[in-house]
Amino acid sequence: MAEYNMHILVCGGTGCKASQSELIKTNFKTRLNEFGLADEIQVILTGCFGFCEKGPIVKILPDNTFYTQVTPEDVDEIVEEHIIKGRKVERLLYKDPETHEIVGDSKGMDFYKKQIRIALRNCGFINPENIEEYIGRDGYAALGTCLSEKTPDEVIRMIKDSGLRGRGGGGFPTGLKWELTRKSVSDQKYVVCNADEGDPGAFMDRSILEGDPHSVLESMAICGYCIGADKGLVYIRAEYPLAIERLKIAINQAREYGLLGNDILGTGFNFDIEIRYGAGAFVCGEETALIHSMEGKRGEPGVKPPFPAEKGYNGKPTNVNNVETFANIPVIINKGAEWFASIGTANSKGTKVFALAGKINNVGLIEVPMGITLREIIYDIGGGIKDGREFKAVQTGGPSGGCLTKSFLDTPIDYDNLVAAGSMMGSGGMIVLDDSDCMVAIAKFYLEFTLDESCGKCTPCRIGNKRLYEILEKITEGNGKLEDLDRLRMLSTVIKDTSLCGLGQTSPNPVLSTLDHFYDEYLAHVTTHKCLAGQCKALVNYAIDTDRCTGCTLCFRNCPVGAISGERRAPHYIDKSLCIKCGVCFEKCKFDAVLIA
Amino acid sequence: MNKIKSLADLKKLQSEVQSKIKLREKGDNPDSLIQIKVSMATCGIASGAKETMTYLIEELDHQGIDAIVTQTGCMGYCYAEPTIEVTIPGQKPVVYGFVNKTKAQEIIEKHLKFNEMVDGIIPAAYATINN
Amino acid sequence: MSKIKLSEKTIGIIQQVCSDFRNEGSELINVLHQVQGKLGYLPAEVQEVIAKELNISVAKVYGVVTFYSFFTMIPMGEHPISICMGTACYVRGSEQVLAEFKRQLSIEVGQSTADNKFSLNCLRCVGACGLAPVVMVGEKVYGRVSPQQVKNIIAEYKEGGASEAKTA
Amino acid sequence: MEMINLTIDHKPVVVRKGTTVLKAASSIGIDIPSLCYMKLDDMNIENKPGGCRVCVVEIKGRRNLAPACCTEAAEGMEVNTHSIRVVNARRTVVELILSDHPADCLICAKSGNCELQNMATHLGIRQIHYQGEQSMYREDTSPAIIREINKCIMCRRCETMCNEVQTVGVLSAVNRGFQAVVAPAFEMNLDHSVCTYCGQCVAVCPTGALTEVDETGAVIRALSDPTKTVVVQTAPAVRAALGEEFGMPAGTLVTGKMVAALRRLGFDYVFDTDFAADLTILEEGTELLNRLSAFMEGDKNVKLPILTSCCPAWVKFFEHSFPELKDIPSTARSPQQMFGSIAKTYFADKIGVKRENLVVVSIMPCLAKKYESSRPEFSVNGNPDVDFALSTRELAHLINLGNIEFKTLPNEEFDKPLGESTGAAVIFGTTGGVIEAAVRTAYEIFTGKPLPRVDFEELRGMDGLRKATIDFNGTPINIGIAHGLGNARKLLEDIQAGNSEFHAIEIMSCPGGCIGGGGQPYHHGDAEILKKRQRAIYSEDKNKTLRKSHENPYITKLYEEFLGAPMSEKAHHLLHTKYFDRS
Repeated sequence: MAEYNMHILVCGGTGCKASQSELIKTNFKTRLNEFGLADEIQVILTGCFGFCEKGPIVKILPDNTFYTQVTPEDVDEIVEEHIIKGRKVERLLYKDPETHEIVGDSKGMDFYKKQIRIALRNCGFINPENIEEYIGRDGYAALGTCLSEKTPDEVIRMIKDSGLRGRGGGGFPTGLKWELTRKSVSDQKYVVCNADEGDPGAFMDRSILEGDPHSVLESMAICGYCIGADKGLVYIRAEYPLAIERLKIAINQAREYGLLGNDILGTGFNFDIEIRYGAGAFVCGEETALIHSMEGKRGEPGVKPPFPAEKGYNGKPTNVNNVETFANIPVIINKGAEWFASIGTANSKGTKVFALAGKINNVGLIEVPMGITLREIIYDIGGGIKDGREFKAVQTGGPSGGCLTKSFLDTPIDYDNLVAAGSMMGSGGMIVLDDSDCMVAIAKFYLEFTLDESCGKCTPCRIGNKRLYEILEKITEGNGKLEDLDRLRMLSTVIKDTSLCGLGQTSPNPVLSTLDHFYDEYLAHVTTHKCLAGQCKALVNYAIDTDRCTGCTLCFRNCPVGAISGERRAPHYIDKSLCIKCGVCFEKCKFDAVLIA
Repeated sequence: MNKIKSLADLKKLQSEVQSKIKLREKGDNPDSLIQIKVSMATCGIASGAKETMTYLIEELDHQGIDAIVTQTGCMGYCYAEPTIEVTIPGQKPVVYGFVNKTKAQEIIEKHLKFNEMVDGIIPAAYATINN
Repeated sequence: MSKIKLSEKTIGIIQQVCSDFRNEGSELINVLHQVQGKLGYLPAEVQEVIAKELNISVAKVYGVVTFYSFFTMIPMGEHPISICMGTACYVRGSEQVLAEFKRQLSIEVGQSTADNKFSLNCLRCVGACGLAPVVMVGEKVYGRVSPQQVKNIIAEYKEGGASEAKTA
Repeated sequence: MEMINLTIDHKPVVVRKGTTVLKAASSIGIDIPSLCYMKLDDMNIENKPGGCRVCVVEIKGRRNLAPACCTEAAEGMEVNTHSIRVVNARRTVVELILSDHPADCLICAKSGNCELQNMATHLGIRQIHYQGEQSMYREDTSPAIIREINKCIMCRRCETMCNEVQTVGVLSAVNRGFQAVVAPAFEMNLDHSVCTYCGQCVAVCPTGALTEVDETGAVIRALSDPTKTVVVQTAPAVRAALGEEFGMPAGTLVTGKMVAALRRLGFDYVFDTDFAADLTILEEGTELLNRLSAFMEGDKNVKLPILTSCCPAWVKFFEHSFPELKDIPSTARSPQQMFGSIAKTYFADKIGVKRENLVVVSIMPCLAKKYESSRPEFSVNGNPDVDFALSTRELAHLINLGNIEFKTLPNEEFDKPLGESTGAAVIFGTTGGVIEAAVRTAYEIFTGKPLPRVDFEELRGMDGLRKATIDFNGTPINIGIAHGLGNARKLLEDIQAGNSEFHAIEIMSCPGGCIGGGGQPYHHGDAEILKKRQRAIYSEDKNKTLRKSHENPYITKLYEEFLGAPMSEKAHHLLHTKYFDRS
């Protein structure tokens, strides 16, 4: 069969799939068939392109056309215009939000300009369900090199030299972890891939597994070779059906090609991988809890030491790394430790994948070099704050992290700077907040999450976080007192100091960090009983400015409880006894006539 | 599929399958490669543009020249179909008319390999296609 | 707790799943996943059979079932509604969407409507943050949902609705 | 053995590698408060979840405080156990626990014995700064144990006992986060579960979350009812532990004072379960010999080994978990039930009191005895053979209620005829004792010769699983001993698999046997206490003139006057039982 002249890449990430990207692919195939072009043009469902804000994404190569927000109905036009007649469909091309210029080529988009894609190198580029495409992109070459040309110690040396640190949150040096597990003496060892991504608003690992599952499998095998393990386990959230499916396909293909199993590449090295499922417990991202869960138990963390490197799964030495960490390994082997170490800052090498979300124009998955500033991420890549509002803070590290304010916009992002700024790298969630977000409510939101996800094993996390939450609740309901702010800080400190695992030890971070940076907001809540952002419903009242109200009836028609009354073309009124403070009138009013008091 | 039995086998397979995604690799770095656009409107197709395009793709591949061959719409030179536009990185695009297989071969041999212009250039005001 | 009697067939299904996992206690979570996948939920009687098959205590099974939020002991409604409560959705207003669903259906999170047509749950990030706030009804994803749309979404399913055709 | 040097509160300490900071500190007299941690030394019982966080200490170079109970001492470690940071954290943690704990100490069954209460006192907590929602759970009352799990502090000790030690598996941590608690599956009632009522969960619970059903009120009512004749029996292990409740050192034998106290409480007859233990030996010993000789003669219907059946928790355990083995245990009732049966027939006749006017109270180291006495097969027309089974702790309460100065009481003797016993009966109270008592009698009956020695050291000890071969004059008899149901399970699984080499096996549910029973004074995790009780039991045996059950003259008289012979039809009717499949 002739080589294809043209490739149509349709994003098959979860976000785009939710917007019917699979149907888009089917429509393309049908139309191309009708035109007799099925042999010339290949249609592929790829992993995530990262530009989720404008999904579903369709990319056409070789002319590198980047279509956004494509619907299944748009396919006809793309085929007839672009494919047949060679004319790009302009209305589907990306328009720069600032200059309003059309950018047809993804290379020219600000969103991609500052990114360096290592862990995401194959996402949105290859068909994740086809091992040959992975092999074509140097896939399994790193494994081959390690097995045939390097000793385990040499490989570990390389990983250490590269400066790679764990991407799951802690930032422990990966090479050192491997070395520790290698040194443990045992008849059986395990490699575990932690794919229990649970941060609300983070989907880095899922995208890698969906877009490039083989890179994880290859690295796990390399790790197995280094530490002396012949068995690997991927612990993945059951809520990730697509990633699970792709992983299964990848494992089967790798076995079929002899890249997993016995005597890999004729070197006598055996390695195979099984999948274990999480069942909805955030705490299982903690490695000892993860191991308990894999053993069929409640996912409660254990006391460390002993570390999994000494006593892990089934009591055997176990090396646990997260998905993104693994995805970096083959590139380090192929391109060299020095190359990798040349990217990033002094103590944080390489790149980091972030899930950019919240009040930002370009929601999506990005991979940037360590040392990039928040400003570059938010304004250059992220396209600025949504609806032209004012930037307030960025929350990194999810429920374990903290908020970075304006003053940190030019701080280079790496592990140490984030910790110094009172937050942490975390697994890579990055939530942008604007001036309409109440920081007390944000702290409460994260704490509610922790409360829900606490395993309940240790006192400070089980009861302490509950009490912390109750104080915040009191404050957001307008019943807080000044001394509650001290109480928050004191309790937070003890919870951090005494909790058993990382979940509890970091759970007060969102509280402490907002207390540090937004103390005035807390003060306003407890002294004047005001929520400056207008988020805390109990502290907010809606009213209509009769001077501004034009009587357009828009608010009246949208009020879900019928609390608004008034004649057409005459000022409207809100009945406070009926108002549920949903804020719809405020959002809908085109004349800024609805006031928050 | 037979199992891959050695690193050499893996490398062999890699070079085999690489061609399948080469087009994407090239498309991802368009600025550094020779680009050829083939006008593929109705008149172009009627005049054999499709054959020309297939020939270009196969021949370039055969000779191992890295170039991106894409189709484009009507360039407005209906009298001279098939027409192609050749862009060498860093240079201005050049448009050729009446490109059949022979002409195409000549363009590859001279223009692409040695940067020598070939007869048949359309010296038009329509210097580029995208405008 | 009202006792339900399991049919021979159901017991057979559970036993089959257990034996697929070599009746090993360490495979409990895998077994629970499979059984819930087949039966929809994990009532006490089902857990008892699993405990027996895997030779572990019922208390342990129950301890695991109640630990993981994915496992449920109550049957879900015909159209399970899940509201994403991930941060991205939260800051884009999922709380108001949830409140509206609660109001429209007159149920709380974790409950089903009296006619068992709908059940309401929260989930943590489906990863479609670009579409925030996100609501899932069954397998279908609704993006950029506003409280005003809630009524229409429910209506789609109310009268045996035109739901199937639109499922992605 | 590698040694580790560290400093604790600036004092140098040298400990063995593997020692925890908690233990290292206590070795130099520094007491680090701890709550969830519990270790019974040499008994292989340890609860170390590291969950309560009360024992946190500051270790130089570590970012967070570390739990002393599960942090191993390391070379050069510098530990600070009472810095301001530590004390503040510790107090806050305890305040947090208290903020989710009912404040009904005044009427709590555990008041005075509560480790949480003691901790609050120790830390001088006068105010709970954190108030909020408290977790609410249903209360559950069973025949023996009350679960009031609003008081659960998630120390997990009961879970460890129920699962790892006893392998019964009724209790597990359930739910998560603030709702997490230890409970049976589906939070069902204990009496719907496979609970054996061994009471080990109660024995280790630091708070009032798990307590025994208190029957002292009912006993007081019976005592004050002039129409009732109230008889009391006391189990062997009680006398070795009761003194602890009155501040006497562990291992003090208080047999005589106990009898005196019971008399002062108004019991009409103070008898001894030991009498029934001697009776048990004759029945069970005879059964063993019958089975043994039939087996040796090649009777295929006879099953060996024979298993002891005195322990009601063990009986319930095999009825649930090994119902297919229910033909193997001896059919002999437990001493408590034999006593009740004899008291309400033979003795009631003797004193001319109608069965329904005779109340039998037993004092037991055990909570399962409460359950056992309520089993329907042990009652006649709804009148139970044993009316009330009080724990050692309940008796102590009664004595306190009666304003009896226990320590200064004179030593008094049991009443006759059901108060006479031999040393063989006394050792029923410890692991290995029942089988040793059986051997003493069986040997003499089997061989027809007097024992060359009475003490069988090879059957004694604290190891969870023990075995010995006793030479019955040329016939080797293999004996197995297990205490703790987890150990029993191992022996039962061997029997199931057909790999058992034993002729007879003694099983007691509680670690240490009855001396470690669920109704005994709380040991608070000190295994030394159990060992001292055991020594007390053996010394009582040693001091008895009669040390073999068949030498008890009142037993001989009972057979002559009433039962006929061991295993007679009447004996079968009154002293034996059958078992049920409860799986």
